Amino acid sequence: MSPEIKPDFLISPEGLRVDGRRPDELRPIELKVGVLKQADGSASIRQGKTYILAAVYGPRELHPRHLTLNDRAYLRVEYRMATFSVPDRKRPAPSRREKEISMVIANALKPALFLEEYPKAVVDVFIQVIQADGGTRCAAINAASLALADAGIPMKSLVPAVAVGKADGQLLVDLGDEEDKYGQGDVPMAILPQTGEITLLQQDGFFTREELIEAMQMGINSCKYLHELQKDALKRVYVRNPEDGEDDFDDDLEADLGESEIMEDE
Amino acid sequence: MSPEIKPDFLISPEGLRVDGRRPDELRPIELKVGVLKQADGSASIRQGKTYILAAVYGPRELHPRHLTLNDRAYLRVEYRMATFSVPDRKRPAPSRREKEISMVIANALKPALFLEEYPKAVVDVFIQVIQADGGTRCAAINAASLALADAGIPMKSLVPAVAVGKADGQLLVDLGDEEDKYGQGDVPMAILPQTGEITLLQQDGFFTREELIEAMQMGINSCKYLHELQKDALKRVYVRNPEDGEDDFDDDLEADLGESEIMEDE
Amino acid sequence: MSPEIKPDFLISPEGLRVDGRRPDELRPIELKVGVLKQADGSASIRQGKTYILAAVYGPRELHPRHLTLNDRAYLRVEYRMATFSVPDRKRPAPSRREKEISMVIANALKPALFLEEYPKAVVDVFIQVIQADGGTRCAAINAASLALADAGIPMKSLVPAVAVGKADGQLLVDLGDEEDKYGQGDVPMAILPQTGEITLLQQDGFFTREELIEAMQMGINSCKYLHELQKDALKRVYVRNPEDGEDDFDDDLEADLGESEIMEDE
Amino acid sequence: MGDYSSETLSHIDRKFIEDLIRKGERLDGRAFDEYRNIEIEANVVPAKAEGSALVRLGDTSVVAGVKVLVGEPYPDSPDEGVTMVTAEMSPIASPLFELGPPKEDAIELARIVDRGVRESETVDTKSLCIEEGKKVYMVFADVYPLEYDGNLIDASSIAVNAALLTTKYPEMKVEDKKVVATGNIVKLPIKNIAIEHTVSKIGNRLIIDANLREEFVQDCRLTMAVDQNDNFTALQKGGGSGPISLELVDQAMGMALDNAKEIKDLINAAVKDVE
Amino acid sequence: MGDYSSETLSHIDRKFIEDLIRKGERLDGRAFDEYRNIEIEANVVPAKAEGSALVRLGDTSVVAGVKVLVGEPYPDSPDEGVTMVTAEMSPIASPLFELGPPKEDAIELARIVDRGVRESETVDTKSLCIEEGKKVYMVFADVYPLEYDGNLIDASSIAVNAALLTTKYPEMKVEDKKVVATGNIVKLPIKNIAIEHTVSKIGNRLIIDANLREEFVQDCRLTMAVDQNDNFTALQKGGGSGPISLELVDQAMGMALDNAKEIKDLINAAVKDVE
Amino acid sequence: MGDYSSETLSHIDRKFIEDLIRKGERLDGRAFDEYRNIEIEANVVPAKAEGSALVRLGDTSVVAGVKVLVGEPYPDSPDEGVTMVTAEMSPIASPLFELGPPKEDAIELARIVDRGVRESETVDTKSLCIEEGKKVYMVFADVYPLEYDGNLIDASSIAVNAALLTTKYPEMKVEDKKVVATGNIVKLPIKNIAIEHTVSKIGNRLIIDANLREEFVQDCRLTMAVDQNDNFTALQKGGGSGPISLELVDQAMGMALDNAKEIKDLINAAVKDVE
Repeated sequence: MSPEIKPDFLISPEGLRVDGRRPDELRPIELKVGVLKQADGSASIRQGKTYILAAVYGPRELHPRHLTLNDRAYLRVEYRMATFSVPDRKRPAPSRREKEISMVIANALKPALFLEEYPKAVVDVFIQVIQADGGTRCAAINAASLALADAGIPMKSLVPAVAVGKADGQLLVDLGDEEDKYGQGDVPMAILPQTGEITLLQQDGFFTREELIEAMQMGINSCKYLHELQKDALKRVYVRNPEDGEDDFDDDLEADLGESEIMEDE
Repeated sequence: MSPEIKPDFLISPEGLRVDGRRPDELRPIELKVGVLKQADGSASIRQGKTYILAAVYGPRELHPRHLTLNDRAYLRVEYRMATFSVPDRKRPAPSRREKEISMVIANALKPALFLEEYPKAVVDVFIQVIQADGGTRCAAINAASLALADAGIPMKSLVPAVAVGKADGQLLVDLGDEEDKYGQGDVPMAILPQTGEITLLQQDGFFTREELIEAMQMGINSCKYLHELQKDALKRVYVRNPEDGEDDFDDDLEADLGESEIMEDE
Repeated sequence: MSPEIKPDFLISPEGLRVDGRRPDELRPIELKVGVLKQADGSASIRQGKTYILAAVYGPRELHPRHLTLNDRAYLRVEYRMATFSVPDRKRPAPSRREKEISMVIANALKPALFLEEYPKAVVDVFIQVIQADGGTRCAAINAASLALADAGIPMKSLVPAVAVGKADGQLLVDLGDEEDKYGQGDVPMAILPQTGEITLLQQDGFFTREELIEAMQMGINSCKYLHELQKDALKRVYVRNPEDGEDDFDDDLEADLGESEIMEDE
Repeated sequence: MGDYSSETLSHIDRKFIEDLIRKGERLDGRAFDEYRNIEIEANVVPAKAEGSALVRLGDTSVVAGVKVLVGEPYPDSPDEGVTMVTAEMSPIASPLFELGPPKEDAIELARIVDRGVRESETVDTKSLCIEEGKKVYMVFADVYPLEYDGNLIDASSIAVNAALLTTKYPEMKVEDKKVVATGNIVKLPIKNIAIEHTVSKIGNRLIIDANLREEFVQDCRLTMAVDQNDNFTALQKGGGSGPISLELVDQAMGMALDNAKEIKDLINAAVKDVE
Repeated sequence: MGDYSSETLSHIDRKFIEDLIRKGERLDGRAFDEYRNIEIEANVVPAKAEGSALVRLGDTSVVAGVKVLVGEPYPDSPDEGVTMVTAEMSPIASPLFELGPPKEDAIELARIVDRGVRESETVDTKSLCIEEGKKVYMVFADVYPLEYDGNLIDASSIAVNAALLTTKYPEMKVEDKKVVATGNIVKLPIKNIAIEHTVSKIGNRLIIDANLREEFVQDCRLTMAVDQNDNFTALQKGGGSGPISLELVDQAMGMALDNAKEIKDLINAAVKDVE
Repeated sequence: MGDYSSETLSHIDRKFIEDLIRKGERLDGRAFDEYRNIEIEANVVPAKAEGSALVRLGDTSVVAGVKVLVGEPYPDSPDEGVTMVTAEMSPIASPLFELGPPKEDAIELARIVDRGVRESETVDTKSLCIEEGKKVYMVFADVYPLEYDGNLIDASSIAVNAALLTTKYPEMKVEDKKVVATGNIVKLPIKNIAIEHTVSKIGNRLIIDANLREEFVQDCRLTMAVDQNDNFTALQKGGGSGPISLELVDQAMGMALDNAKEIKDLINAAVKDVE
């Protein structure tokens, strides 16, 4: 019951978007680590009006047992949208869409984790979308990755994610709801920042091969920027003495997080 | 498809109720023990037009195993209404209401039982509402308690239960359907008759603190009367030689029921 | 959305049926063995417009374990109709009808199998109805029986099945959809061909005792004919050197199928 | 109904029962073609159900209740009402029944009893139309077993038919596109009564109305619905996978026909008093 | 809410807490009738929900959101809108909560909070009618726990009420048999506010707003909805099967009444800024 | 599709396949950008389905069928019909598939193939409106795998598109508020055909149309829907969590484009005979 009206244009004559952003400009992003006290690790993200919480529990014993993996921990991701997070009320039971997104998020995160350090265990990642305004699966990855670090799960690096889209024929980074709805396509992606390799990639809409390549390059650039924001968010929680400035940060952080950032060589 | 019409008043000028009862008068009650041959224990109750059967199976092995309790038997209560027991056809699958009532009935019965005598076992109480005309959760407790005694489950005492309500501003015991529907509130409760302590307590509608206390006092009185009816129902089945009169009853009954009535000191 | 129109008559003045068949004439039947490469055994049947595939997996380990039988293999039959196999779209979830038919098919097949040779195992029979035009449960048995033989499950004999019906007061073998819909009854049955004993028997509609007996006799005759077709289908796959003619067939077939046809004494 | 034999009956018991049957005797002294004592109590849910009955078949008992609702017709029969019979094997009735969603056995019970009502055209569904294509009566008959000592099918069939015969409901009509009561209470239009009779095969002998211990040793059972004109209107082989010869099927049909009238008379007597 | 004691709290801890309570003290130094710190953030889902609130009760937190839809009324109240409260115990909030369909505890939470809204007649459902018998507003208030450190019920009750008080939605009307927006944004019609207060019995002492470790050792709890006129509008004994005397129930009611006004004031202050 | 490797393929096999690929060879001798033999049989369910096709991709086979129903449009697109693609991994097709509700893999299969149809705007849904806001055609395309030897997605995509291209159904209209047939049989309005092509990454090499043993050792797969104008209309990385570089994605897109026209021609040839 939130009637939406199609805007006259998605790109203004001046080349700006409905919310005044440039094509390659992300929405305002706020990342917070350690926001939920019961969880072993947690984080929140506000990206424009999108608002998501992620909690990590584990490594812990896995039930039911038959899901146990002998050589590594099972990464179980549960992505859920609140009934009131979308224009129409979502039904409370998990939809097929939510199940599919849970799976692609798990695949996006796994390459960054040393799951083989906890054979037979489970690492649970619970993601709750409080308000959805475009880009939820990518925002969820940004937050989940921070929650995993906060839980002390050993990792090669954080995983940043962003959606690139197309509206009025132009490629745009980090689509909002309106741009998603009235645009011509959407390319959500996540990367490993050290190598630029892609761990999540989906697309819908209409793109030529050249447009897709360009969109992915824009996405990789935005992901690298997002990765800096993720590291800043971790610093705010894990650096013991912020007065000392950032020079000592990396050592401190690595000491805190174990292997989590060691392999990063940017 | 049983169209009901709202009565003009629930209390007549003479202070009597729609079915002619006084405010503190229970509906006619018929309790029978041992009515189902396959069950380990069983009882039926007719309270006005409400008609309910209860069966007890156990103590027996518990499936699934992960529900097993190491220090006591698991009391599993399943309260179910027949599809045809209510004005509109109830859906066959158990509703959330039925599940909640199953839980509060289990809580109402547990304090009277020595479940620690059967660790790891289950005692199953199955309750089938055949006709519902108000007060079903309380009537169900009255019958279930008798079925547990009939099954020989060791108990401190039987558990009587009754609902007190309010209609036309007056407190009334044992509401019928109409009084429930058009009245201003309902207080179902169950007690341990030796101590008067409350084991089930719920309420809806509008009551002041003083009204609630008065309602609960009326309920405790009615429960004590109901407890006598319950004991009579047991006697009819378990006293070996009814010709001998009731003088010898208590001994006989205790011999039959093990500890079931031993601790009662009224 | 395939509007059907009731025909003026089901039996013509000349005594022929809507598709020109005589009352005791089966529809054209095509049986094929070994049609699905992933399955341990498989078969297809086209009977008129009815088209069904059957696959057998096993004997193999049974999950969940609590279904295990200590003295024989568990025969698990899953009969499923494709959503598009019927005039209206069938819902994807298995219906109660499909579950019941799965059970009667399992009962129809069991007496022909030596399941005691594989205690604790499961033999899975998956049946997929691609197009349904009457007689699907019987056609499914004809195909499933061949798939079991193809999988090398030891058997006393194949199990043929057919439905006999009644339309315009006349008994008819192997009803098509229209005859089923506008006729006066239907008697699906399956037999053990050596003894003529019945392993599946259902009926609906209106029959006198005498009509039912006559219908079953017609059914037994048709089943015996179907049994020949089943054996021919097996021969086409299992006879090593078809050039040698059929004289040597029986020996070859028995050698291939183990006990499968040994006990047949027709 | 099911195949509980391995869990619950020792081999000695099994042999004893089978030997007895071979000698022409039954555990409880009944003749092979004799039902247990049948008690029918009509209208046991008078205040809430539109029709109801409680049936005892020896130590087996079931209760059936009927609700009549207003709903929309199926697109392919716009001028016909709907009947539906359901049954569940509630755990109250036996230590053999489990909690949880219905198993194959419970589905079969419901479908057999439903078929006995629908295939026999017990209810005149054409008379259940309120406004063609828009509103019809929907008749639900739901069965709850209370005590299971064998032969739930026949007990359920008797109970459902008795409940349908006692069913009365407020007549409805469409006025200004709304469904309103006419004020009349009408009886359910009954066209044909067919009762199901179940015969069990044990070895080469047939017995009718098996109790639980007899069901445990049966090879299979044959359920036959016989209507008021001695037509067979529904038939189901079940209760095990034992094969059965045509001759025995014929004999079973005879046993069903022999009992059909008497049971229908019992039902009619039980529902006569309900007005 | 549940009975997790055996798994999670050692006997030593349990005895320690009980002894403390017996001495008149609580783990965190609160008085027996004292709530933890309450923070209410209204309108936290401004772009998608019609109303919302996030509530912190010590280290327990929940978020509630309201959606207003257009639907059909129930046949027995054709001129009334519908309100419904749901709650799930999402595993994000505690290692004690599991994935999968809601368990008894989650069902009880949802039903208690729902009862607090419906029995108190919080929303004026008569004002939610768009066209009698055809179209009404349906108000869904859904609660998601985020951190579970005890007393989810009171936190949820506060959050749902705050969310309802901030709810605004586009007014609809029926025109040419279609539902269309009038262009006005209207506030949800609120008739009565009742907040739930939960008191736990430990031994013979009562404490309000138990935290998780206190819940583990409680004999039972009593939840009481108190409305703006100091009426009790819903009551539920739960959280264990320990019996409770009439005297203690009376004392619990007093504790609820003593806190009722202050919490309602907090809610009103929190929602005042939302325009 | 899934991650069955640990259960079913020994380490030796795995190494063998990977070494082979590294040497530039495939198990069955195909080139890296070469599909297995494709057979398309259109209209295999002529009597009941409005459209259908059976597709063999080497030893993988699937059957797809289309049903066209009349239903109500979604509120936010009152003048558009509805298309929906479903797929289940029926256990008939592989010992790796299990009975029971669909798992993640089956959900992904269904959603990928569905996206290939919806995002490509294969069906002109605006032409599927019978009466705006009231009645539209609903087109269901359901896929059943019959034999699973790898690459179910491409086989399903080909089958669904072939089935849609053969779909014919009775035209309906609204007359006196009732939906009636006009008597015409019409073809489904097709706007755009996009086929999905799946490329698997094994080490640093890409192969198209992996068979089952190749799927077992893949790091991940990339599915790309390519429409008749060489647009990419849907893309999904799945089949394992291995990362992939931008260069390899570009190379995979080239492999898809190289095969797109040929497969579309095969489909057109197969459906041409169906009139």
